[in-house]
Amino acid sequence: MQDVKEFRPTIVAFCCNWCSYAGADLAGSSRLVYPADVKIIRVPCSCRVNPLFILRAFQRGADGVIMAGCHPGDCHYTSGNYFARRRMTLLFSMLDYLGIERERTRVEWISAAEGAKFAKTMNEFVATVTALGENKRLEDLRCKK
Amino acid sequence: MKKLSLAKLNDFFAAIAAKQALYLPVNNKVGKADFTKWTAGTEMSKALNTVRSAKDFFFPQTENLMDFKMEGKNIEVIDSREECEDFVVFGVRACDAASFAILDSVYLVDPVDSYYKNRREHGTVVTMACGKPAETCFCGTFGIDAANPAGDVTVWEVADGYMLRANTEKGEALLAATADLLEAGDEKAVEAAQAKTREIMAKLPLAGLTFDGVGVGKTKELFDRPEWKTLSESCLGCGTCTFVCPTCQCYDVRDFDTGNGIKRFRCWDSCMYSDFTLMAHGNSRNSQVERFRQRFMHKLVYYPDRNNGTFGCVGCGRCLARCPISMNIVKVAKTLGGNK
Amino acid sequence: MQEMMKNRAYALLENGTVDRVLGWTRGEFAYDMTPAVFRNADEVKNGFVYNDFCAANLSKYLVKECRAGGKILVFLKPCDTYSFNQLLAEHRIKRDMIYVVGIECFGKADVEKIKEMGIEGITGITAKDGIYTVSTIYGDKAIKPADVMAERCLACKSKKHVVYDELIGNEGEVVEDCNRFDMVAKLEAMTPDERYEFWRGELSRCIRCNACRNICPACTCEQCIFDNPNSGVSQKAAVNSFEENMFHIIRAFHVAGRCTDCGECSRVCPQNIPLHLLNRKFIKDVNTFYGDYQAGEDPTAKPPLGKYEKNDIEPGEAGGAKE
Amino acid sequence: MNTETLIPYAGIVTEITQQTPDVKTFRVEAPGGGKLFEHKPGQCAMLSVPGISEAMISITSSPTNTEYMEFSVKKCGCLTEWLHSMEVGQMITVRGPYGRHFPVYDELLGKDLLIIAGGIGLAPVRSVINYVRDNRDKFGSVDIVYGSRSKDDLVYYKEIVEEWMTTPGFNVHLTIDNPQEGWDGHVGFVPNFVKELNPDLKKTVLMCGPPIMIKFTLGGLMELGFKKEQVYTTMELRMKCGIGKCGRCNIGNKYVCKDGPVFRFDELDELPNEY
Amino acid sequence: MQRIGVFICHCGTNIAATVDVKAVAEALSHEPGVVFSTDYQYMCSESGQTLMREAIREHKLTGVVVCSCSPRMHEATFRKAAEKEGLNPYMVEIANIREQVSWIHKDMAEATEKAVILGRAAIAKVHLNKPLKAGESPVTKRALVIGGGIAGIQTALDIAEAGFEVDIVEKQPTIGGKMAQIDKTFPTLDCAACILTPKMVDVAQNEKIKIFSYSEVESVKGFVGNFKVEIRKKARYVDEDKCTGCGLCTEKCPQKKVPNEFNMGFDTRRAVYIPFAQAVPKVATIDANNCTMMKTGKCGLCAKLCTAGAIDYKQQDQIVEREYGAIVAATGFNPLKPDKFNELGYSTCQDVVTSLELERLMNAAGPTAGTLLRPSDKTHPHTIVFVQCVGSRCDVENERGKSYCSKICCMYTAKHAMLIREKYPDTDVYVFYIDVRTPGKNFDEFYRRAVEQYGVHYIKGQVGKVVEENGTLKVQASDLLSGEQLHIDADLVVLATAVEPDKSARSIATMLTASMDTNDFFTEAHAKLRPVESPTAGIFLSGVCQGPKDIPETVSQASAAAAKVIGLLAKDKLTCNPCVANSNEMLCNGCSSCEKVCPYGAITYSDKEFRGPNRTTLIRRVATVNEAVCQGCGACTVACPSGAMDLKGFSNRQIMAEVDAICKM
Repeated sequence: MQDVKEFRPTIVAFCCNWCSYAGADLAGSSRLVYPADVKIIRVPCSCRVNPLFILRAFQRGADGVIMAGCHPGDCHYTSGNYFARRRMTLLFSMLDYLGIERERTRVEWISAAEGAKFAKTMNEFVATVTALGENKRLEDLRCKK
Repeated sequence: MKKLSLAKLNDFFAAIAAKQALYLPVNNKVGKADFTKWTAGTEMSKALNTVRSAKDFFFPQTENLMDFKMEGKNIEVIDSREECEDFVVFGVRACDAASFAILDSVYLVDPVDSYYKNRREHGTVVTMACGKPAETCFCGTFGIDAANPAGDVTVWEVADGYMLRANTEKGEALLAATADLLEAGDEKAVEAAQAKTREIMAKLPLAGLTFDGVGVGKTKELFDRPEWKTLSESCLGCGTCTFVCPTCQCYDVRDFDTGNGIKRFRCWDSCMYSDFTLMAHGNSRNSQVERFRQRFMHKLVYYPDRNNGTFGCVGCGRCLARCPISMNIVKVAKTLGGNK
Repeated sequence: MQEMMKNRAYALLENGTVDRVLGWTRGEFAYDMTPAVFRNADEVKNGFVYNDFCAANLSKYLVKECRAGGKILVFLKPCDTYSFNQLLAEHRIKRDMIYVVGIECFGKADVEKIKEMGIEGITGITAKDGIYTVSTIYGDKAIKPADVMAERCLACKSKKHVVYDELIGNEGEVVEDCNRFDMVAKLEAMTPDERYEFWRGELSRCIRCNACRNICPACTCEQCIFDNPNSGVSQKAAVNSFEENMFHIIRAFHVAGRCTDCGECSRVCPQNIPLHLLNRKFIKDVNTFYGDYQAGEDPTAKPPLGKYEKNDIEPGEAGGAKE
Repeated sequence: MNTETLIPYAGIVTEITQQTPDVKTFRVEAPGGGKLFEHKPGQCAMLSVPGISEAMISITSSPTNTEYMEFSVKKCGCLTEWLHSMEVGQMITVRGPYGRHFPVYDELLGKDLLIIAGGIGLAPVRSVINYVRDNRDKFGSVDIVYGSRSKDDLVYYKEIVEEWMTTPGFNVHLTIDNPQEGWDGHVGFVPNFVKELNPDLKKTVLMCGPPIMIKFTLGGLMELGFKKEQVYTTMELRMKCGIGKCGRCNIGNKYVCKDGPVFRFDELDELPNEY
Repeated sequence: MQRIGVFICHCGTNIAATVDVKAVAEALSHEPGVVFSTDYQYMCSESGQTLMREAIREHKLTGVVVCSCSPRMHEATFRKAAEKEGLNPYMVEIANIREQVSWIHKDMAEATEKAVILGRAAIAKVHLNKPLKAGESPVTKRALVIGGGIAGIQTALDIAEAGFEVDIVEKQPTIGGKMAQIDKTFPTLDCAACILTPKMVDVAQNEKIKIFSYSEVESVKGFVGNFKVEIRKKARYVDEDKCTGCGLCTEKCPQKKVPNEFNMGFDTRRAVYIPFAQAVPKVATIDANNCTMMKTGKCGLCAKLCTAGAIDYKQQDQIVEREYGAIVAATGFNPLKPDKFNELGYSTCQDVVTSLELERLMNAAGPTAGTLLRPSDKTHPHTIVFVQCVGSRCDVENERGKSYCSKICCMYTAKHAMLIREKYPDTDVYVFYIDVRTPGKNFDEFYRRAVEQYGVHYIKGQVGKVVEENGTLKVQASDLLSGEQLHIDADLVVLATAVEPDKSARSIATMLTASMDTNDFFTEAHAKLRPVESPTAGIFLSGVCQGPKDIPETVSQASAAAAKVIGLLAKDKLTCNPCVANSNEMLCNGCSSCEKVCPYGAITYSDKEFRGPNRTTLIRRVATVNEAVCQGCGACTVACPSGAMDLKGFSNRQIMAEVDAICKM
């Protein structure tokens, strides 16, 4: 008999290069612990995050997807996160409309100085997604082992 | 000829379903009939026909063909085929039943398609004669009798129940297995039902439609006809006609990388799609008129050429009802056949 | 109406204003009119048909027609003019190659609704004095147009033509009290589980025939990402629930802020999936979050996803799960 | 042994030869050595790298070769690019053989052959050429007219010079489109070259090359007095299943993958003109 | 298939203490395409880099993955090392296993597993990496300054000082701008003209500077380093080259009744005029709207008088095309016209004036020759009320004014009050304010002097109403501190009106594709870190066009902008960021979705001919990305519905490959 393994979610975090990725670096150099379930993908700006990537992550086995960018108004490219915010607002609303758990997706604005916020956000998000359990509603069974 | 009283219909279904999966037309949430697996309480649809044809049972929209395991430089080919379980499809209409013969002529000729064959062997087809054909019906054009469908078992709806006739060994076996629910039936009731159906059929607008102007040996005559352009002008290049068609059998083979290996699957394809003939160095059918022509030439000329004059159409009328822009095989055949 | 339209078509063909006419031609039955291009007065005379079953939105054909050169006359219903404007805004069609004749619309009939009334074996339909007489092989039946009006027309958002060169019939108004978001609101009021069940029940019927995409006047991409093997997301079949969801979410997202709510996607779906409810969700959200916006109303307006406000709502605040 | 035709064999690429800047020849063997399956000259096989794509490629080696099969692949798409980046020792999958072969077992027996090829079009007929070389006594004379854009674009150049040219009864005529330093052979297009050579009308012609070459060479042959019944060609079209079911390669009442790819020109006349 | 080398850095024990580096190297060695995998003490060290270079050489690597610290730390290091070995630097990817793994995870098994996954994602990305080459574009070594106020003047002088050519385009007949109209400057009270006019002369005399006065920018094309600008030289009907500025015509012109805009309409000028004595260029201009000759064809006096023969009634607007490497917007401001503040009586009472008008009334070169006389009856005012924040810090809803603080009003009012009290000690001066804001060197001291030393009555409160009764202005106000209603009989009321960007700024911004905020101030590339640059490359911001500021701030920002321009012009070539967007023309719909979200105006459209099926051709509108302008944010890639737009270095496929590798189950 195999032991029932404790559920550990797979979390993809898209981080903009200028603020949130640097925030993650600061969290790292400040030795602020957050779960290893979070894996970061570096993008130049939050506006680079295509809804396709988010759906793709769920398809491939992610249980939660978080996008982190510069605070509104602080975008390195001036307006990228504003566009990203609109896109994600609509996308998340649509996922919710389709009955897909809203808590599986999140957007957070984290500056390069907010290492603590980065770690806190990731801790919270992992806890939320862990509580939700496995992603069933946007899963692709072909991708499961 | 056996008879099943109306009261025993559910017992009959239950008896079949106890041994194998039973599929029958059931109304879905928008009131259209789909073939659905029977479970206790399932009610059979009264609709004339299902939205999707019965071809799905033998040629499903998608199916996994095989898997590959890739490791370093190595490739392991995994044959993921499994023996299909027995199943029964109940309530197939004459047109769809005739379509199986057309699919067979493609998939069961050498080299045999084992995926198809596997399902075909394990499936028992119970057809049901049509009671009230619709104006889109033109199975008669192809010599198909809506009142006397083929299949392993044929069923007629009569006043107080159903008349059943086994046509094949599989059919005999099915009726034998449910013999305790059946009683002897009288041919007369069937004949009356058939007469009624045929009478309606004769009054419908497409009664008497013939495809004489198209068919065997007409490739050269029809291929360059100018009407193709006008006929295809409004075609969207979608796959609706193809996908609701019981005889369309083209497919695509695709690979899906799951991250843990490759799944090679096949799925329905449509010659109406712009990428159907697209290859690395170009496309042999670049415009919708060519693709449109291909679909209809195939059904009306090429297929008959290869199959003793049998058309690649069974007159189910689904494309007539479903084409988003109301273009269909009847309009095409009439236009091409009409102005000789 | 049909005669007026034909007369204008003759006149405009004859005086050389246009060299083609985009309209509808008769079908096999009384209710399956098909879009067609007419190249001369004779073709119009013999083939042109207009009635309550001419449902197709012709604006998308103009993308193709504009590439064929010459000038084309197109007949557009009020809702079609929104699609037309949107195509203009996106430079997909050329205004100077098109002569738009707006036609007054009283709502289109849906033959499925006639059939759902149990009317079978239809051999003809005539309209007179506000009544349809449906001839069948079982005898004639009289029905009220209102009883068989297409769902999308019952929720019509505008009887106003937002663009035209000339108008046949009367100009209407934007429908202020249009109830088109009722069903969206109803879904929003459900629990996520109920919504999930609802959409699974709908989208699981998808056969990926692409009719919704190919008819959509907002889907005019040179090559759709779902058809492009290099996009990394191409998919041909609704292999499983994920691919069904993915296709429809992305399709809706791609037309978000661009969809004019013409309703063609739902009309043509062979599986009767209410696809417009996805698009309408985005329209409703845009209206709620960013202020009323109707794609196609003003071709110079900036689309909602092409602009922003500094104090836009945060993704986490929008909507929210209803328990 | 696989019985299902859609399920391929995995084979090992044991040798890769750069033929021209964009053509490579791949030698494929079964994992345990030897050929994956037997074939006849002119037949094709479906090559694939799972996850990338599958494509129909003609088998360029002769069936008389008992050790391996060879495929010559021109870089022109996703799969072929992948193949070109491959290294010896990697596996690919192969299924086949598919299609009609050149009639080397009947109609061509004892005949004088004129084999005309352009560019990568030599690949399918190379199988015939080497088959004929290995069964030299069963066939008459063999004339090979082969042309390409430049000297560097001639495939199997070494084999042509060292083996074909030295085979008794073989006459090889090479041509390139434009003059080039280090080339003292014929310069000019294949169709004109064929006319200049004025071949004997008794010969049976096997032809393969780009459509434009086929069109003009056929015209030239007709002018010389050849009949379509004497001329064979092999077509390549988008094929998917290889077994005449998926519908992709359907032209008129033929499925190229099953009824072709080898056709006689009088047969092609029966088909609608869309190949 | 790439040949990938993987290098796991121990970072001493920083990584190796929590990540089993050997296990990671071993696990990653089995990934597709990996032909070499190793671990090393310090990859960033000289010997670590050598190890990498040797591996590239020996194993013919086409791609490199370094699992180490954050790419923000050493990505450049490793890329440079790869480049030295002939590998394209963009074929190197970093997996961050220090900040994201070893430093934050304690469990070795868990950390090792995550390190492997991050390494796998980097490998998956490298498989799809393509060698990228940074493009280069030449730089035209000349700058354009739009606006010839103190901001434009300072910027131009600084740029010219560095040896580069500068053109100033000024729409007025003279440079000088608002500062030329000002009397004294705070907090030093030196005379504005005395400090400004020498600078104007410097401009005129600088060989590197060319002034296009009475001119406007007509169109701007091109991009950073390569702008092509059309300048409209408005017809001034005087040949600039011939006019000596003697001023004879301006004295003799019979049309005397033209309101003098330089003096805020308090006096008149002639139809041919030179705005003020120290104007640069000192050239007359004929005001065609008021010139009798131009209107009726009868007169021609000035032409007769002009000994230089400079008058040319037939002169036409002239379009000059010039090329520039950089453009500086210095379009300045105007005081808000307070005519929406009916209760303050500006439109109805002659003796309610704006602060800028007061400047002219107090200026020695002004209409009253420096004696403060009220406009209505030219008498000396004894009670003066200043009203602060007129049009500033407003509720935007009522559309009367601006939401922002105009920043300079508190100080100039203190200056006015002080000057008046000094010159006319018999005058009572009241200042009604919301807050007095005096951050700035010596500013608060200045204000306190006004209150304490000069006895100006500062009252925190709002003026509710100003009405004229028998030549007296009845001012009704509330004192917020005492809560009393005040009634003051004033002789003069001065409104400290808000500054607002010049009306021409909006159209100029559009031409420059520079973004603006809702108030029409130019947006800076970064509010904190790049305050003098526009997000659009090659466009710089100088002066109030970016936001309200006083003269010293304006000058320092002007110099800062100049420094940025000089930095740009000093380059012979611009190296572009290679990670830029590119549009696949075969897929592009030409729908303009991408253009709308591009903050840099890097996307343009053109009609191009494409081969259609069956030998047809098709003309389609397609997008082109200007690689010199694109900064690589990727906003366009998501806006593009057809997937035609992609980002080099962060392509859709690359990011999806990372997603796949991370989520792989």
